[in-house]
Amino acid sequence: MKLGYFPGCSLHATAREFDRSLKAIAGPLGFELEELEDWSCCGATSAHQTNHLLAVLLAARNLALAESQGIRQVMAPCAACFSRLATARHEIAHDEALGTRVNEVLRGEFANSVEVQSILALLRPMTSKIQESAKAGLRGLKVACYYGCLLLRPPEVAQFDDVEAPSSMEQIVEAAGARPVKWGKRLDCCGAGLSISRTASVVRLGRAILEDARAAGAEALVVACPMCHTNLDLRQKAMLQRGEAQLPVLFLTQAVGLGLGLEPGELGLARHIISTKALIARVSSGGESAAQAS
Amino acid sequence: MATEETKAFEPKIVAFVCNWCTYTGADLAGTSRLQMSPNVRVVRLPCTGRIDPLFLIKAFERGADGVIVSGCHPADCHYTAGNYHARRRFAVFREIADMMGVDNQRMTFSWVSASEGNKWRDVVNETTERVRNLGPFTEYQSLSRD
Amino acid sequence: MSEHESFDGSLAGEVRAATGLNVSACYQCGKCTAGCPMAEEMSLKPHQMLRLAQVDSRERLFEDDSIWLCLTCETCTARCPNGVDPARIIDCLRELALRAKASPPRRIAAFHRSFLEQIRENGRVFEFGLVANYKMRTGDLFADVTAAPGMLVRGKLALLPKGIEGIGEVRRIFATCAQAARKEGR
Amino acid sequence: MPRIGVFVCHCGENIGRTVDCARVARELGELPGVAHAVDYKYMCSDPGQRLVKQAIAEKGLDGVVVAACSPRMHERTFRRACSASGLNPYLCEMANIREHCSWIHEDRQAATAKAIDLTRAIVEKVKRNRPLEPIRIPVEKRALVIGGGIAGIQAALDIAEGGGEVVLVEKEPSIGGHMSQLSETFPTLDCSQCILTPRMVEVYQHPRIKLLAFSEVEAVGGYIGNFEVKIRRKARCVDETKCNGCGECQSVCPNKKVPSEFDQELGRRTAIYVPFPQAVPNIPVLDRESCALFKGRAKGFKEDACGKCKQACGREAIDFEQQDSFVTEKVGAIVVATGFQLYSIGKDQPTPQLKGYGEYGYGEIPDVIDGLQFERLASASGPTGGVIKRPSDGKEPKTIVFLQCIGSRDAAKGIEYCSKICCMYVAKHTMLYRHKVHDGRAYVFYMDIRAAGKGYDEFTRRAIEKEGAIYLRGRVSKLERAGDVIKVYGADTLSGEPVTIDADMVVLATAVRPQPGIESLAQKLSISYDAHGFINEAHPKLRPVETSTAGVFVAGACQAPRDIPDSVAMASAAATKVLGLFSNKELEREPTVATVNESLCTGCFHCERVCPYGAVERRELKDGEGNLNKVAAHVNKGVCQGCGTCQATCPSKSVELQGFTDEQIWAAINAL
Ligand SMILES: Cc1cc2nc3c(=O)[nH]c(=O)nc-3n(C[C@H](O)[C@H](O)[C@H](O)COP(=O)(O)OP(=O)(O)OC[C@H]3O[C@@H](n4cnc5c(N)ncnc54)[C@H](O)[C@@H]3O)c2cc1C
Ligand SMILES: Cc1cc2nc3c(=O)[nH]c(=O)nc-3n(C[C@H](O)[C@H](O)[C@H](O)COP(=O)(O)OP(=O)(O)OC[C@H]3O[C@@H](n4cnc5c(N)ncnc54)[C@H](O)[C@@H]3O)c2cc1C
Ligand code: SF4
Ligand code: SF4
Ligand code: SF4
Ligand code: SF4
Ligand code: SF4
Ligand code: SF4
Ligand code: SF4
Ligand code: SF4
Repeated sequence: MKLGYFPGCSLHATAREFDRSLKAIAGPLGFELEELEDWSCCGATSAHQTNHLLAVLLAARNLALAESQGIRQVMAPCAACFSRLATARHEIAHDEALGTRVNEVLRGEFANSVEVQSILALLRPMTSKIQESAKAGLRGLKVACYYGCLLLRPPEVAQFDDVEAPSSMEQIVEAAGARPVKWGKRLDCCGAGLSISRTASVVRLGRAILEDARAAGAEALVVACPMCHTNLDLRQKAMLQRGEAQLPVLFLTQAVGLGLGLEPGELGLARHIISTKALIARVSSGGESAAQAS
Repeated sequence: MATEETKAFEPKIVAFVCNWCTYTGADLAGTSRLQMSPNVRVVRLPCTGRIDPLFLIKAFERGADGVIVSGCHPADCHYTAGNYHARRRFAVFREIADMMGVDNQRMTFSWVSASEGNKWRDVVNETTERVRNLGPFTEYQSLSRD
Repeated sequence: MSEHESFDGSLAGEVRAATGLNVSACYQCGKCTAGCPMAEEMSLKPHQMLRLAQVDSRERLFEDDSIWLCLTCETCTARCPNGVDPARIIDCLRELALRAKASPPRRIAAFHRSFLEQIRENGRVFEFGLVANYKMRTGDLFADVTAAPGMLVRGKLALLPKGIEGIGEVRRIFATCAQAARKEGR
Repeated sequence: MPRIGVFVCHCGENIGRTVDCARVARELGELPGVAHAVDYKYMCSDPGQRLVKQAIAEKGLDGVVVAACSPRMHERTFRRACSASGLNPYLCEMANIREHCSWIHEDRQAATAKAIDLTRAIVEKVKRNRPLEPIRIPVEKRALVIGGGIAGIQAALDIAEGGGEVVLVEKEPSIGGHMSQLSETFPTLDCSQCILTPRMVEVYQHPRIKLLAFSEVEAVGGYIGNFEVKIRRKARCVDETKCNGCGECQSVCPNKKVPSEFDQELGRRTAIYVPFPQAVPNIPVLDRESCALFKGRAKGFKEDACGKCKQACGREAIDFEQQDSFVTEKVGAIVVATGFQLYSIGKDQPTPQLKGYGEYGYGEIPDVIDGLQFERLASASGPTGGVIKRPSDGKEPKTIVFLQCIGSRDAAKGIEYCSKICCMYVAKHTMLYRHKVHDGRAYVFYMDIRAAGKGYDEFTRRAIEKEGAIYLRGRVSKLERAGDVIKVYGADTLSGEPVTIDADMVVLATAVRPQPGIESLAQKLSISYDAHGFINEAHPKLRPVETSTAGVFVAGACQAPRDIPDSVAMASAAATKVLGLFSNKELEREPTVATVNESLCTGCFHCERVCPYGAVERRELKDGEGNLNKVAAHVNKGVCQGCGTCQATCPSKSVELQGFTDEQIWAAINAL
């Protein structure tokens, strides 16, 4: 299976380990990624918050590239990129005038035929494969699956899971041998868009998320968005109050990779700000009995 | 623009209306003494569902210059769904009429409820005016005479 | 901007023209505000933004910083019982505010500008440059923007921008949009 | 040659002013077939009518045309006059030269010409009229009532009291409907069971009511006055004629953990059970899904795993082999009173338009309950004996939050309409709660308070002003389980602030929806229903308890969300309509109905497809030796309402609407 791959800016920079771990699990899970050539930034929050047409065009340029490169389906692991690309595709498909406009500017024969896929939609059908290939697995590691805001919204665009009661990420980590906890804030926004310009807000939102996950007994957070990751990992120390334990934040692909028994180094786990050492030790040795005892 | 000659022409128009809505609406127009052009002759039927497209053709053949079909508003049919079938039938009929050379402008399809006396007057006046401007429907009559 | 139906000069009409969305459909139930992560920091809550749009009170809307605090997390849109899509409407209000020359909070404006500039210049966002650019704009050299030391060490920040070949097209996109915004701003 | 009489009326000056009536009479008189033509000042006056009668007698008229006012005004008058002189009344018609002519035109010449045209058209039509007889249908003076909630009970009792017989069909083991589950009722706070159970017993004991509980309507045939209804009697595994309701079987049944439907799963029942102590009839039902014996049989056990109930029953009433049986009842009228169900917020929804509410926990948070569950908690005969306890741990909730409009007024995930009763019952719930938990706090999130009934607004104000309920105007975005409490994220739009409440229990006022399966019942009855599945009334203002099918009436919450006073009022109205129907020995109807010329009919059944009333039947035609010749259409005169759609549709012109045949209308068109 060959799939168009839109890494987006983050996966080439702050979230390089997302990219790396994704590529690491591709082999064992039997999929192949073909990076879109010459892709450009999806525009992210800044574009659609200030100029709708710009947001649509920046996304559309990439969709058009994919089309011209013969790619039928593009997977965008970053939740924000996914949301931007999928929303643009949806809007163009439902607004003829907009479609004409886009074609004018892009000066090409853009048919808006490329499907946009999220990382969850990619991995969910692979749960049985993950389960088969997971050797020792995650040994019942208790994880809080964090969807954040954009992975499932807007509902008419991201239709692969229930908007209010999703289960795909839980299914995936469960297959990798983890135990997803039930918690309340898995769909709440962490505020990443204001991470730089209004840090205090982000700290407030992030703290509530971490607290809830910890209260539910989670030993780690699992995310599928580089912005969430940067926010909750990079800024976590600012979010914690004195004496509160740190909570490692794993990319979904890292969690799956660990479950498959891949080397932590291959998965970029050393790159996190919040240390993952204890967690790695916990899943690679007799941690399970300890967890069960607790 | 109507010429001197067509001005003098008074069209003959036959209206096929349902008993419950439009006929009653036309009665109301009368009770309210709403003045309208005297060119329209009403044929009362229980429901627009009863109106056979052949009636319209017959009317044209007999010298009508225009026809009106009017019944209850879509969801208000006295017989629940008669007007629904009528609407579907006349959607098809319009095309057939077009093929036969009956100008769609000569036919008015409308909904007039029992309380819409004013609307009935407007339908009557507008149709008369429109058909008057089109002139006598000689094409069809000469056709059918052959 | 796509061409939709009504445009009667009212704010609601402008929103309708730009997005096809109907602000009158908002029946002020407040579910958007109830779930909005930023509501407690906003002086105008999401449902109040919609209300002000309904009554054409653009000054109060555009003068206020609240529209700029919205994260576009779409919680409101996902839960609005009347399908109003407040997140998209607030996006549109921001755009209209910019055209009306209302200015966003300084730091937020600086961020968006720095971000977009990165895309226009390089086609992609190169975070070190973004941070540098943002700091220059805000003059806030010591602001905690990178949060933790060691980002460079961990390979999280790339030092040099990587350009793309299609940069010409990206710039054309920017130019087109700027032109369109100018035209409609008048 | 026909002999038509034409009578032109002046209506004083009303017609005479603009129409030259004498000239109309003169010109019509020259028409072939017109034997008599006169004009007169007031045709509807006694002397006017006498003119008609005399002319019929003296000139031997075989048709009468009165050119006067609208037939809607005086057609009956003149038809009666004709009838009195021995002329079939359907040979008399009116030309409308007043409303459609003299009153709307000023030009005397044009008006006169038009009056002549209009009258001539009617004359040509009447020449082709045939004598018709009004249709007479015998009436079976028994009514079928479907659904034994308060609406069905009221309708049944009213009809029976008025002298009619009633067959009451209820699909559940007991009648009573939702009202039997309620604790106390707004706006008076009287005990629901106390006012309902005497009526239930009355139904059971009434000599003219036949109660068929645990039964469903299988098929409906016939038409007004003469329906034939096939009813399925579901197997109870208990012989109703033997059981005396002693309850021994229940007490010995080992399976005591079955969630009780009546208690909204907050209580338990046995496998053989009576849904609640006051059930009518008080006869148990064996639930095969949870019975050990039947479960064992399904698994193929050789020996029966249980049978205790059968051993315990002193009257040998229990019959494990009982099968569904069928009865057929002949009735003259039908009342549909199947009531409602509450919207369930869960993931599985019956249609894709309904989405369910993940943000409210999808039924995963145990202390989030719905209004009916709260009724059971508050009911003295409920699973907690009327003590408010939360389901998860039995603790008394000190903070309780009620959410209104859940699923209602929600075009995105639920339904657009307002459920009408929830504003009221939530106010009631806050009061019941405050009466039982004096130190508790009751919050209500609402959008509007809709309390438009007698004493209703006073009731909700009382909850707020006197009973301390705290009303917050806004919807809730999300419920979140957080340790021992449920976090309620809401907004108070009046102060403009988001509000978070830590609640011990949350009650959702979920939307009122029609009963499942109502569509298939409606199709059996050929009555129409709206997009949501509520039964459509024949006219929203003027015929609120009739349906699109003659002889079928509707009452209660199956027509729209309704409270008890409304349901009862509708039920009594429906009963009155039924009794009105029963007051006739025969029904007389206008003979404007369709008839099929069987020899022409090609059996295409386009007519069957378009008939709004299902009046077209298929009839097998056999030759002398009994071999099937063909299947032709046949119009059931009792059902046909005379719209004529079949005739306009029939490709072979084999079906005709009496009084409006093609021949008649063509003649009229020709004359115009
Ligand atoms: C939580 C709650 C609180 C309420 N509180 C009040 C209150 O305080 N005051 C008030 O006035 N109203 C109240 N109501 C409203 C009240 O319950 C209804 O008005 C009333 O029950 C409607 O009566 P009904 O007979 O039309 O329907 P139902 O009570 O629903 O009865 C319908 C009956 O028909 C049966 N049935 C359904 N389908 C079939 C079928 N196909 N064949 C045979 N039988 C069938 C059902 O089993 C049921 O027995 C409340 C409602 C709720 C949900
Ligand atoms: C502005 C307005 C708009 C409305 N719009 C609508 C609408 O759109 N849709 C709708 O459904 N409803 C509407 N209504 C309500 C509607 O008018 C009433 O529901 C309806 O008229 C009530 O009918 P009724 O026969 O009970 O009373 P009324 O219409 O008041 O009739 C009572 C009759 O009794 C006579 N009467 C009174 N006392 C005596 C006596 N002692 N002896 C003999 N005769 C007596 C009166 O003269 C009168 O003729 C509207 C009402 C108002 C005020
Ligand atoms: S949730 Fe929707 S309808 Fe309710 S206040 Fe917000 S925008 Fe308006
Ligand atoms: S999209 Fe904006 S307004 Fe809506 S919930 Fe998120 S932050 Fe609040
Ligand atoms: S019959 Fe009609 S038109 Fe003639 S006097 Fe009577 S009311 Fe007037
Ligand atoms: S034991 Fe027999 S008689 Fe008694 S209730 Fe049960 S079935 Fe009826
Ligand atoms: S057979 Fe046994 S389990 Fe079944 S209903 Fe009777 S007593 Fe209960
Ligand atoms: S009755 Fe009240 S609570 Fe129920 S849907 Fe209507 S407004 Fe909402
Ligand atoms: S439409 Fe005419 S031919 Fe066809 S079945 Fe009916 S009556 Fe017979
Ligand atoms: S006249 Fe109308 S109601 Fe009667 S059989 Fe024909 S279609 Fe049915």
